[in-house]
Amino acid sequence: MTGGLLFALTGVALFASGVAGVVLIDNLLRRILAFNLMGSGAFLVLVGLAQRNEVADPVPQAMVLTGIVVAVAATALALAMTRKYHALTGRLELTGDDND
Amino acid sequence: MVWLIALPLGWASLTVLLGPRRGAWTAISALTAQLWLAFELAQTVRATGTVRHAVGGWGAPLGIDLAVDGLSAAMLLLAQGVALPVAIYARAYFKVRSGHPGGVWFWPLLGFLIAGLNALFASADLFNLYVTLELVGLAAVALVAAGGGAPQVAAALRYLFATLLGSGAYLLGVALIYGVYGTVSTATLEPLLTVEAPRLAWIAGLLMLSGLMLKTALFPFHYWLPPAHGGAATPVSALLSALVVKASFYLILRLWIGPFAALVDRIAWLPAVLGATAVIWGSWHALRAVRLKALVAWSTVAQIGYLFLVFPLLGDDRIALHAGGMQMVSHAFAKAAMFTAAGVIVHTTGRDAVAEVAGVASRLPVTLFAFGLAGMTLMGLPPSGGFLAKWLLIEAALARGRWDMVVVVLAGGLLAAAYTFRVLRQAFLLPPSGERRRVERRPIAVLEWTAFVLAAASVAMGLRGMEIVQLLDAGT
Amino acid sequence: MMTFAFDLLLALSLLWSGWRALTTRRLDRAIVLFIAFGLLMTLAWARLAAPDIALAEAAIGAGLTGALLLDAYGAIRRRSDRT
Amino acid sequence: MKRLAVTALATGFAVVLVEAMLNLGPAAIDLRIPVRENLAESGVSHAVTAVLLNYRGYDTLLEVAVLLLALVAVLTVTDEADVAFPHMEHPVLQTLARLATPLMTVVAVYLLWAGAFRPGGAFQAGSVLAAAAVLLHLVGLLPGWRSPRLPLRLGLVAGLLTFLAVATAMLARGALLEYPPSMAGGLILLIESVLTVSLALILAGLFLLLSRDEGPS
Repeated sequence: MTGGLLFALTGVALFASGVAGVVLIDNLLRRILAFNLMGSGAFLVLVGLAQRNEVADPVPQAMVLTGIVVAVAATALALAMTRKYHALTGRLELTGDDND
Repeated sequence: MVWLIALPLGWASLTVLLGPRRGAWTAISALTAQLWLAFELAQTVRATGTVRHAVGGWGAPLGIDLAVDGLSAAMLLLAQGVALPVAIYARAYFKVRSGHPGGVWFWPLLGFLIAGLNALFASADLFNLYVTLELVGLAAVALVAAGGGAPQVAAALRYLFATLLGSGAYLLGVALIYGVYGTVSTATLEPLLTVEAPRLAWIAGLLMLSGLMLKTALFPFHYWLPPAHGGAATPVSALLSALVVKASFYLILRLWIGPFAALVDRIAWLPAVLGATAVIWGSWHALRAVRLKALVAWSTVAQIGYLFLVFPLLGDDRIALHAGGMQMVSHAFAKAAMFTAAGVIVHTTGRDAVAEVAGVASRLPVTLFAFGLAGMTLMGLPPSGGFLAKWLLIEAALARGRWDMVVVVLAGGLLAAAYTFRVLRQAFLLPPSGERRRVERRPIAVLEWTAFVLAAASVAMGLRGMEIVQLLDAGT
Repeated sequence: MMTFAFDLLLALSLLWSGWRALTTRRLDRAIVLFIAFGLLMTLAWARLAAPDIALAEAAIGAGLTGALLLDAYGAIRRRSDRT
Repeated sequence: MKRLAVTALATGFAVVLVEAMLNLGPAAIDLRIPVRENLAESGVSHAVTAVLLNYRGYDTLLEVAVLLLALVAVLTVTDEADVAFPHMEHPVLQTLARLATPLMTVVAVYLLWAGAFRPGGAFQAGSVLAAAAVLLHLVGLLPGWRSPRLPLRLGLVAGLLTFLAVATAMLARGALLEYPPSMAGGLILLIESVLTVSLALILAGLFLLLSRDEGPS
């Protein structure tokens, strides 16, 4: 097995645990962590799988750079809303009753 | 075509520069220009077929290609056509509510949303589509959160995690596709993705499609939609229900008939079953909703269901595709009209409740007329666009002997009639409660008439159905 | 062989730190673990011959995201303490 | 119950995916070849920068829009909050931060310049500058942001507007973002320089806006 493929497989595991985390975890801060794990997993798959023959490929590398920036943008927005929610309600978990 | 993307990016930045609560006229004039551009583009596509643009001059697979065929052109026209009246509505809406926190940065957020939508409809590159999806998703979430209260922020958080989960699945799918084929250009991929594709390509397809279904709020992924669409400021609700969910549906359809066509045949029943369930489940909740805007939001869940009925019916005769296109267009106008009309009623009565509608017909005849016209489209009464959409859907179902789907379409129409009349009955037949009169505010003509224009457009789509069908067929 | 053993170790530490960041009981520890995860990701990018991503991951993925998370955690704890 | 189901699903999904990955043949298309062949015309000699700002520059344009959008979104959400007071005023740390800032600025300029032919570029340079600003804030030398005023807003949008202006100016003779090979290097450097400033402001802004929402503590 090559290093590229190994990291791609690691990425799959990270993505799966990230998704499970986003679905299962109620604490919003931790859910943001899970989202970031999920993103990192997808990035590792993108570069690792493309480089499974151990030759660097600049195209997925550039895509991941774009992806990292998008992820931090999403994280910042998520944190801003989490902080606002905590300021308004004093809670860090979404409850069922704000559903209509 | 390029200007449809560059222009909104430009005015979005410009309105950031102008500062808080400013930029309404910049946005409205730019949107007018965009509507004209989209119209010109649709004419070109109808006359000469698909319009392509190789960004950077490289061409796929090295560069990113834009491609606008009939379906894309129709969506672009739809996006500008809904956005312009909603923008005019929003200017008046936030002017009366000068303290509304959603109005502070509304214009730049709107600009980025429209830029993202237009870029999405024009793109022919899977990774580029991911970036546009994020642009649309984050802008939509921010618009919901801008409402400021705890329910809005909670709804926006729910929406954010749903949309991030959806685009995350989509991104992993793109990563796998790049791993398997070494390209993300849809045109390059189409001949490569055959029935003999490796298993990884199938998984990629499933991941991308299910991520997008989550973003489209297909049952059972609809949980985030009613609070987000029902709780946001009215212009935002209208944009989200009319355009944002359509964007991810458009992408599903695009991938389904494009690169993944060879892979998805065997699973076409699945989205249709979920769609049928959504029609019933959404309508049922709309019938029982207490808040007026929640009723309209649940109706969106139901109407999205119709869209997914087309998948097992897609074929060479293209009737199902026409049905899907018509349903997207007519529902977009009808739902924008319904939300904007509901917004007028909420503004005038001061309360967001179905029961408060009692007796407002005499005060707000235009608005109620708009609400009724929009309801007509949702029910599928002739000559509205919704009628044509449902007619085409039934025709496609009958051509394949799918009586079960005919039943779903008809039942959905009846349920839509039931929840629309639930509102109209209150408005026309019941006397207003005395206590309410005190909070009543004067109706604003701009708000009423923009709602009416949107509703009229949703009906007119039925009268101009031939042109739309021709446009959908262009460039194939 | 040596490099593959190193890669394997790195992959395992990535999985472990990621997993612990989601499951550890205390939130502050979870965030610190997440920052450690980001630094390990930097190493992984270096191993994947992607120095550009390694730089961005260190600065944005671990650095800025970590700072944002810690700051949010601090603000939330202070607010909870006040009330 | 839900926990068990989700965990089982996620594990099953990972297993299927890993199995499929292990049985994967070579890719049909290898973009490394065209990337290399066109490098001479791209205006830069570092392949990742060529992809990021030339071949797939359109992605980057939209990505800058996402960042600016995120900043506006954060502004929207944290509206009407108080300005955060510096957390600590430790003289030693302040001196260290004062020393670190020019150093980080030099690093950022180097990264920006290096991006043309080796790892580096606007995003890395911008984030180093942003990190410097965050550091100054943490030691109490830089206050959190109020609603940004015009000069600051100009700095925030300059990157996207410059990028957009260059991209659309190219329409006069060809496609969006189609740089003439002779000018490509210069145009990319221009875009990257303005982007560095704007990205630094946006990334720092994300932090400085968020850290203000708590009032006096």
